[in-house]
Amino acid sequence: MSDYTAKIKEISARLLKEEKVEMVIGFRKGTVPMMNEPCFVKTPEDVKELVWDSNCGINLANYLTDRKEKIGIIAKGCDSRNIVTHIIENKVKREQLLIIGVPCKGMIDKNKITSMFENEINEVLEDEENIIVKGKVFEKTLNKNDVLQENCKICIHRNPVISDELAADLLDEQKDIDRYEDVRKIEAMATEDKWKYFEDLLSPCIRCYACRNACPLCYCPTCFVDESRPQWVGKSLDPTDTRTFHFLRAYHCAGRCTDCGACERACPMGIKVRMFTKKLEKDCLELYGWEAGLSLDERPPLDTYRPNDPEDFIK
Amino acid sequence: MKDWEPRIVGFLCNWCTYGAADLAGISRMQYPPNVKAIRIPCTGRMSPKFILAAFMKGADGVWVSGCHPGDCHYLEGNYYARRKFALFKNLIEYMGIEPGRLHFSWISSAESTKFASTVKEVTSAVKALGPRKHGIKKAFTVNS
Amino acid sequence: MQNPYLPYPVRIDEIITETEDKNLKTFKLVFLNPDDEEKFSYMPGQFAELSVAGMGEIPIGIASSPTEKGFLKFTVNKVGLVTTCLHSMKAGDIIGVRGPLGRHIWDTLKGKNVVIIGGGFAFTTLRSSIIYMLDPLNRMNFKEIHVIYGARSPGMLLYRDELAEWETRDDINMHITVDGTDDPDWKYNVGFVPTITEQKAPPGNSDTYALICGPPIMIKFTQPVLDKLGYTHNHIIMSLEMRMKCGIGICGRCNIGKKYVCKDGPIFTLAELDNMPKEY
Amino acid sequence: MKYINIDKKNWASGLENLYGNYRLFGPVKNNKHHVLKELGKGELPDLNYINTLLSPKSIVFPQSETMFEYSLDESKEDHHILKEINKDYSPRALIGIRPCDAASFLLVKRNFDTPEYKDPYWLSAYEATICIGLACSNPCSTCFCTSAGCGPFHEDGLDLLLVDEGENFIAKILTPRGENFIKSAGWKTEADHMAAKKTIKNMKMKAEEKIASFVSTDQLKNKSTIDLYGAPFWEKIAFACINCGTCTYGCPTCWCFDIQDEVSKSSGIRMRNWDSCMYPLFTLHGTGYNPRNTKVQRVRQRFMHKLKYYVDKYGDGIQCVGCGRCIRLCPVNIDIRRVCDIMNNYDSRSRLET
Repeated sequence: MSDYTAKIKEISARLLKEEKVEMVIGFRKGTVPMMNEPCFVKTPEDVKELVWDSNCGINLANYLTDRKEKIGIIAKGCDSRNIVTHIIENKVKREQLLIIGVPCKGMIDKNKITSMFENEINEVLEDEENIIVKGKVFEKTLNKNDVLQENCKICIHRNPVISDELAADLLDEQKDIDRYEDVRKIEAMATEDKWKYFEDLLSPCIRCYACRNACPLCYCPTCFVDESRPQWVGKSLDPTDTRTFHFLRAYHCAGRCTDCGACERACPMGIKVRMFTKKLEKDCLELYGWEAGLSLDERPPLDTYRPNDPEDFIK
Repeated sequence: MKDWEPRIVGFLCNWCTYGAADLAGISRMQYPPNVKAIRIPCTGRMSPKFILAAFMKGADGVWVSGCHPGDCHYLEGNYYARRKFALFKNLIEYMGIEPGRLHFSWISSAESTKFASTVKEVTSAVKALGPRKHGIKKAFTVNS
Repeated sequence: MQNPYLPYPVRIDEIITETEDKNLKTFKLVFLNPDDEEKFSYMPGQFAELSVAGMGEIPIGIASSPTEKGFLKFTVNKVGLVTTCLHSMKAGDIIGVRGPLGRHIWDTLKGKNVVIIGGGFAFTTLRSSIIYMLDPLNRMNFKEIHVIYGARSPGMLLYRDELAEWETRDDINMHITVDGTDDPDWKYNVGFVPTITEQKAPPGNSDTYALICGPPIMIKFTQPVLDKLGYTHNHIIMSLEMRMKCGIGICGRCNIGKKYVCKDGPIFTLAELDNMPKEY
Repeated sequence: MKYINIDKKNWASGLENLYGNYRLFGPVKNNKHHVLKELGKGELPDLNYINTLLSPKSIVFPQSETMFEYSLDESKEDHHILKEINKDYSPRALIGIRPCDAASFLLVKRNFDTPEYKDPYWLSAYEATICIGLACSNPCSTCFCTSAGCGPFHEDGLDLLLVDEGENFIAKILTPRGENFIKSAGWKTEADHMAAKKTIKNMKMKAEEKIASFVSTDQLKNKSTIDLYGAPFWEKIAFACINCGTCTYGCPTCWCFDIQDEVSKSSGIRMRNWDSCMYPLFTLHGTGYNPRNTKVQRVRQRFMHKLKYYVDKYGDGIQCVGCGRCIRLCPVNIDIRRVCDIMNNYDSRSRLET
């Protein structure tokens, strides 16, 4: 990963020095294991802050919303797809951006690794294939592929779909991936079991909105949960309200979600919130042949139609 | 439970199904009284929030009806709506609402017979499912 | 333990539509339990939470004066959920009142000249103050009283009958103004509040306090005028607005620096505000 | 000060004795994390834990809490009149609460218990609660309690301090309520006073030595509020923030709440729910104006409140006990330790940037 970091620094410094951008948005080293902090740098001297490793799971497209500067942005595959979506939805202009693409080998799942150990993890190192986890009294090497975030394991767009510079050579995309095994499992359940599944899934939710806010798609000036006239969703921990929130959050992402996993990564309670968005993603693919964020020239599925769209559910 | 009658919220497009309801009434057609009609300007105006709000407030079923594809007063509102409905219906059923609770139809203002028969069909489908077991919002109370 | 969140039940006795746009109504409220009136002992400048069951609460300045017995008055602008609901209510309906809330500064004003500067619908607590000072039992506690009050148009002035009555008195100097009017019979000032203040307000001195209540834009342009007239910042008293919920300094949202507007305010001297972050 | 030896063999039977006299709350592992929950009969707290994922504040200050109820049915005599409701304020015991969390109640009490107004819900719940602390022998790397006016063996706010000696706990009785608790459990074996004191002292020292992170707070009270507020570092600190409420909801010392009415059919309640200064709606005026309209303003409010406004208001340190939850939970790794140091070291003259 150090070669990635070096290249990112080199490109960022050059862009800043040549004044092609006013800022570069990237990651800096976190203060706790398996965390990096999104940050900006504005001078070539500051690029030394920038890092790249397997802890850059936050989707940086989230930080572009409505910005007006010329920006250099580090983008892995999913980030780049959300940048495309941002451009399509007029939240940023292509001309503002110099996209530093990072072919991505996947981000590691902090929750999963943490739960593998009884004791606190003090340091996590990595090389090409391995993750080395160190605590006060233990050290263990894990195969990186075994501890990737769920969405990274099934990612089929690791390479940036749009970029101006590349921080590394393009990777071979993963082939023959079954992206929707878990969704199908739920689809096959009886209605009552489905209800129960989501009830259990959501029971730890504290309504902190980290899933919503970590998502680059969620930028409505007033979110429906904040509307008061009428108030669609109550503010308490009522399970009906919580479920409605998650339903609508996901539905708002229909045809736009790139399965970047930022929502799930952000959840402090470890809820698999992707179980909602993935269903929509699957349906958009099956019904409309659509994958979000791959092209600047196509409208997202809910912003267009075909006269012969499927309608066998309509009387 | 034998006497139980479902309450169904019907969101009806002003330019077609709502007219069909009128025509059905004028023509003295018989159909079940379970649908509470809410007039909407176009199925394209339907927000997912309307359907969820109806379910949260205790509707046993929801029915959305608009103009046939190609007949939209605003030319293409129902085309957009059709995609939204497809995803919506799939998602809500995926999350554990019974398939027979949410219905969609295209009924032109001339199709009073289809209106009456659809009301019957929707009502009997919802009735067959019985009252809702989950997801009706009550005022939240915690006494800890 | 007395529950400071529990409103006193009151009945709406009368609703008066104040302005031509019908967005401001005055609610005259009577306590359901006469004892509650005594517990609700207030001074001009304080506010209360009006509580509508099923809707919520809103903080509103008290427009009546403690010298007016038997009722409370609140003038409410139609803005959000609760106020819209209030506007649709009728005499006889039951609501709640919680308070009085916030501090007042009448100890400071005793024996002083008082210059009241108000704009738009923020005149409500200023009405309370005027009624209070003009009360025969209180008038001798104050020297000169000046009132500069402006609204967009004559029809947008609050309490028009009372304004007319005060105009005829000689123990208060009224300077009513409107931004503009095509009414040929308008016999008062035309011009923005800052301009009229510059023309009519007495110069500042250690015996004179200015009380300002109005929209931010009015305050912004009136403040330099007062500086010019020689008012020191601890003689300029302002009332702030904030989103509030509890009204008693607990729920945490209405702070400016370490002060809570609901409990430590809503009245602050400009000198105090100068030492607080400009976050209001 | 009395010390009791609790043989772990007698732990379960003691809790059994307590059940019924107290509502017992304790940490329980819930597939991934430790959460605080009410223990059923025979259910044991899992004291082999670092700390609960969220703070125990919800025991005293539930995330959603009903305040009043009323009827909107005009045929009823008291329609539209808010009524107080009966709540269960019978004694409850927080078993195994960490000293930092117990100390947090004292910081928060200043907000809910003021000379002018007393919050009846918080105070009744707090008064009903006794805190059975579990000393931290293995603090984690994000703990900075010792520099936040607290510590792994800190006693303020506790009724009883349990120190885990392996086979047994030493229980240090700190209040009469703690003594009653011990009695009620039937743990009687008094520990040798001097020996217990010495053991605890040694263990405390060892635990404190393990604390690896610190904040500096000494200069905060001397800084000008206006200077800190206007400091240039906020943009950088706030950049990563996504404005979720995780830090505030996880924090034991965050107390802000919202008041809401909810109605179903003709009956309604007024309730309060946790709120967060991270949300734009927190300060949005009815007119649409928002004094804290930007993310930077909201992030600044959170840190200024904890590290400056609170310091100035009460003159007794920061509004933080160093539990480290916000650091562990933040999705984007905003670290209060860094922010605190930046604030503490800020010199408005040199405009020292970080």
